[in-house]
Amino acid sequence: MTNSMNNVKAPLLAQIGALFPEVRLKKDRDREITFEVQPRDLHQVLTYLKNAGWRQLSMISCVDWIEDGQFELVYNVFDWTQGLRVLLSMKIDRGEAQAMTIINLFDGAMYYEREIHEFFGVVFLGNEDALKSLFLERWDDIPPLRKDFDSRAYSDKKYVKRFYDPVYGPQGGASFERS
Amino acid sequence: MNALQSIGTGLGMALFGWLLQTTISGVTRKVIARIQKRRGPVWYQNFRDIMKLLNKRSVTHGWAFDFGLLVALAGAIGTAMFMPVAGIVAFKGFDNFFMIIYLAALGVFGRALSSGSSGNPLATIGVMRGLTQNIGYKVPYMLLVIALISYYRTSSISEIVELQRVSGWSVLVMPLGFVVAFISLHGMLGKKPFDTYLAPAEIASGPLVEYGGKQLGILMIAHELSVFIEVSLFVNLFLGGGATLPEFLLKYAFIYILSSSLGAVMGRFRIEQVVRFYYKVPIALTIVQILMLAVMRGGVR
Amino acid sequence: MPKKERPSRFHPVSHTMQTVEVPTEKISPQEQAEAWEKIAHYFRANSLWMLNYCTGCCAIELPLVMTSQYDMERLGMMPMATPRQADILLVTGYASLKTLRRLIYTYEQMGTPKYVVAFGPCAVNGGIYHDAYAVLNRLDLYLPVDLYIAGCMPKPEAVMNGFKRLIELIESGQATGWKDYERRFDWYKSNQLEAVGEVYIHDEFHE
Amino acid sequence: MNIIHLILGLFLAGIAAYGIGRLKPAAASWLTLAASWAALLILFLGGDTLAGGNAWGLLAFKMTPLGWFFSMTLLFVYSTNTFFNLSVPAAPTRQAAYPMLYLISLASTIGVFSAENWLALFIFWEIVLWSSTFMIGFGKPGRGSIIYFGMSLLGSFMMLFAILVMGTAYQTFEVKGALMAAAQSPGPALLVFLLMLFSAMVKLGITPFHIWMPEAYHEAPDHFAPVLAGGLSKLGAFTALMVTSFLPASTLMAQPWQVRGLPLLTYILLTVSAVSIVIGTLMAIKQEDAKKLLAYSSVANSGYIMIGMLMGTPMSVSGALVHLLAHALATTVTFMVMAAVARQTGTTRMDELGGLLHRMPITFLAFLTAILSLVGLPPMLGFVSKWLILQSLASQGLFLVAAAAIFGSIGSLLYAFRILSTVFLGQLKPKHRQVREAPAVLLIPLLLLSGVTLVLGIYPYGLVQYTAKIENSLGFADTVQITGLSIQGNNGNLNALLIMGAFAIGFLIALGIFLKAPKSRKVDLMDTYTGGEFIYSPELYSYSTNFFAPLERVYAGLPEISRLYEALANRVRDLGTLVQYLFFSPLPSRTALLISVVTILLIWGEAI
Repeated sequence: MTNSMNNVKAPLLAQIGALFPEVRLKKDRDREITFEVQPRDLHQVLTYLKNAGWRQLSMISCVDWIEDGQFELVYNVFDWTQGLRVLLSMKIDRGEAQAMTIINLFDGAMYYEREIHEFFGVVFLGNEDALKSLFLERWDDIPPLRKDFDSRAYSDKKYVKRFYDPVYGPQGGASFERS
Repeated sequence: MNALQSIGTGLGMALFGWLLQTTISGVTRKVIARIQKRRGPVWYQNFRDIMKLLNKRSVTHGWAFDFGLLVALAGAIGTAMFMPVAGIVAFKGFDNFFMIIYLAALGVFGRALSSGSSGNPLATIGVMRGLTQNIGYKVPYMLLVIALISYYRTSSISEIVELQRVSGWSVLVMPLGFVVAFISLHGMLGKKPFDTYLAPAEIASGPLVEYGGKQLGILMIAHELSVFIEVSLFVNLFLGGGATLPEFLLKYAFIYILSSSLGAVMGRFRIEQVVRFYYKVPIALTIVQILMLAVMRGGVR
Repeated sequence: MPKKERPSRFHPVSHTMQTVEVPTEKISPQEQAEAWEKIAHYFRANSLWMLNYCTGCCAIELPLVMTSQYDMERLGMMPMATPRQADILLVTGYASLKTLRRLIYTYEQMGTPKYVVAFGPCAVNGGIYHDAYAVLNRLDLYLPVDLYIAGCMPKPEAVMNGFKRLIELIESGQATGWKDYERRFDWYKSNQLEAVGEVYIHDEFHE
Repeated sequence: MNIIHLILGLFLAGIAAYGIGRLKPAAASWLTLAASWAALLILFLGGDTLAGGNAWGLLAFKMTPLGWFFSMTLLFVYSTNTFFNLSVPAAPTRQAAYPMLYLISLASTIGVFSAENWLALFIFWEIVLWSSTFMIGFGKPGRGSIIYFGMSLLGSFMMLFAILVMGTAYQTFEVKGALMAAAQSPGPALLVFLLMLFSAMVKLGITPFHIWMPEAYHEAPDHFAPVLAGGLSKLGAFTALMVTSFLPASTLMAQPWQVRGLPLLTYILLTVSAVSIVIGTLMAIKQEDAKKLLAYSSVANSGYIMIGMLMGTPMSVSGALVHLLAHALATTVTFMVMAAVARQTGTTRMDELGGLLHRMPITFLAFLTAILSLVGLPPMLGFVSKWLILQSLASQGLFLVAAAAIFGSIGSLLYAFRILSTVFLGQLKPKHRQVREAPAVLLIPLLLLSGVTLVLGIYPYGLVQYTAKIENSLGFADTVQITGLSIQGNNGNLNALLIMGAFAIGFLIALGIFLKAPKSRKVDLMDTYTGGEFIYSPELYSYSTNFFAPLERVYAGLPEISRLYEALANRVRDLGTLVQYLFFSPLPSRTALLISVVTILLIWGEAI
């Protein structure tokens, strides 16, 4: 892999390997590295990365692995000076779906965590504000982006569909009845 | 002319002013459309807009909202009655410059009062910007006209028109003044670089944000009349005001369409730029013009 | 007809008691009213002001309609900044739950007579978002739609034809969606509240 | 019934009011009301030929048309304000002195306007100063009354010095005679004119001396501020007009320096009053408090009055007099309205108010007429005077001063809209929803004063005719002409009735269109276009703090006059410490040395 990022990646990989034995390199793309992180190491790795120059938390995203009953939280940090993006992937159990908040490290995480709570139901301990609703106004069902949420069923239940009489073709067609 | 006849001519003048200006602004919309390589509406589109608005049922925010509007239209009609056009003067000897400016200012104040009382802060911000801009272009404009008045030693518009026919247009007397007056007229008409108070994108058309239906119709009539007053004042004072009606119409159309097409190709200034521009360029030019006038004419006495 | 009172800000409307302001037609000789109504229709048809409010993805077609190639100003149509000044409310594309609250609020701020033009299939039956958890499947239950323009993003020609059709409807006096909204106000309101729960939303961001 | 009886009667009524006030404050207010209205009636019936008279040879009085005009203005302002005192809540015991001071200051203003010799004039001038200082500081003598007293003292001393100079140089204290003598003989004429004009400028609040106005008006109690703002500043105008009316005939005219046909001295003073207009307007635009804004607008309007007087042409002097009356009426109404607002809502800070139009409509209408008059828009009296002043400026060709006058009149549009929209228009705050209309006692003076402004604005011919009579009495060669219904300007003429007629016709047409079109739907204040968002808090939904931000940014950096005074005060303090160091130091040797040096100088001073 001969590209300009080598002189940046090499010291990083060495350091991470030395400091955090359990952290495993999951994927190494051209300008992006993904690490596999355990929940208890998350804060140390983030603190190290922040001091090493990865000052911006671009986003936190969540993936619902319903088959093996796990949520995957991906923390995405970026370093403007060296131009390398580091992703920390962390698996948490889908059942009690809990994770430690990182708002003391990155203030911006407040709204990301709040959004993940609203759409996936992950509770971030230590961040009470994240329990409030953010985008969905007056939502009355389980968090919509979880795999076990059936959007079509919800739509059929909630919104009145337009009824077409079964006869199609030139003589039939939708009737815009206006009673 | 006895009283009834002069009032009749005055009303006729106001009606003529409205018809003239609405037609010309319709034609100007076509010209601007052509500048933007599209066909533009029919020339009588503005009439249709105003008639549609007067047939719409809209919203009022209280008696001050409507009262201010009526004062705006009354101020515009009242001022238009005094305007001399091509030799026709409704009230001989009473059409002096200061009275026209202040009666038009009463119309502006009525509009400010009515849009202020709509309760929408966007309208108040729009009026604030309009007044800030007003102080920017009115001071050099009135200073120039005072120089003209002390040069012709009369402030009655119709007499100035006669004097210009004798001693040549005021453009020759004060060329720099003409340029500054045109810039001020551009600001008064609220054309593009200076339409910060009507900015649809920033403050949702400023003072007009709460108007609809007949309120907006009345406001458009008042706007057309005040544009008629400003442009015909400019033509009378600086371009000799036309001995016959066609001559006056030609100058009027030329000035208004020039100003609008200039506006069509320019971007909108921010309010700070407008204020800073008006406090540098026009005032400096005016002072230079007055000094030139004083020196060349050997003292204005 | 008891005088109905508009829902206002300080005492939000209760579900049972809704009031609407039905314009009391001045009882003047019938023909004179008709004649004046016909003239008024001519003016309303030829000076349509469109509210510059793009709700969905079809809005990207509007700049084409406004600029030099198709130029809707020929038809006397202009984009206006506020609902008070506008005649047409364009529902360009899908109407999500949150957008419907704003649409209803904006529609009630417009002066009558007002018209609603819906773009694309999403307003008819939800279109490609018919199974989404946030998108409504029938717009005409909540707002009286005067005209549908077909095409999942209708081409500018389709939009221009649609506007021509709207002008014909208005001139012939058939575009009476706003009258229908006022006549069947309770029906519309109950549909809205059932779908949206509460039009004037109160939450952390709108205290 | 000559003037002395009138003044004496008012003094006695004042003392009686104090007595009664101790027992029942309400009765004292009724007494002040009765006394001031009686005085108004007597003076009105007596006309300007009210018998004069002199007491003990020293206090001689003679009623002149000029004196009558000024006393009528002051009396009208004072008596309409007495209604205001009725509505003052049960005043604390020390308030009992208020009616007494009020009547005494009223009596002494009449004394000033009808005094025949300078000493009498100065005595009454001082009584006005003393009584108003106490009244400003009622309850809490703050910074305002101290600055007011300090600056007025400066003005009074200047006047006293001028009077004494005139006394010694021309051996007469008679008002007209002394000024006439000063005009003829070169001698100390320049010094006398300058000092008198400076003392007048202090009272009027022209630029270098205007800093006391915002503090004093802001701090004056609600029921005295209208009189202080509307009435008392007119004393300065009286002496200024006495002096400027003698300028044209004076030796100063023969000076080589002529600018546009005016002596250099008057041209400099014209520039000072022009600067006063510009500074008054710019500062008024910046203010956050309503009363301070009105105070600075008084500074600007005093500039107009000063310009009218200094120019000396018949039209400009008549413009100045009319503007004086218009400003008196309008400022009294605006301060009364602010007092009513303060009583109902508890504050005059503009960012806490809003939407009061819907709760106090009559007060709003009175305020609207007053604001239109302050700005100088047609239906009101302010327009007639501004027209006269601008006409004379144009015909005289004074461009710099004309530029300032125009800037002032358009700038007044700005701060008039600011105060109007932040206090009355805009969103009604929830806590003001229970605000009721001002009490009836307050509405009578409001409607009275704004009614007079409107009526005189539509039919100003009687007033302008009287100013012509005053110009004759002051010795002007020709006066402003009125033929039929039009005031003859030297480059155009004004028919106020015709303008109102055109406006009325326009209004009828507009009303016709308005009623013909379909009826609009009444909507609440909060139901406005908010970009589709739902907003429920009116407090946040109004635009009132730093209102003209883009304009203020342009002239943010300019130095302020008050900083100049602070620097001056610091120098004086340094001087004080120096003297203390020299003369009152603990070391005896230094003082012994100084005393000996001083004695030596005294004895052999001439020899050196």
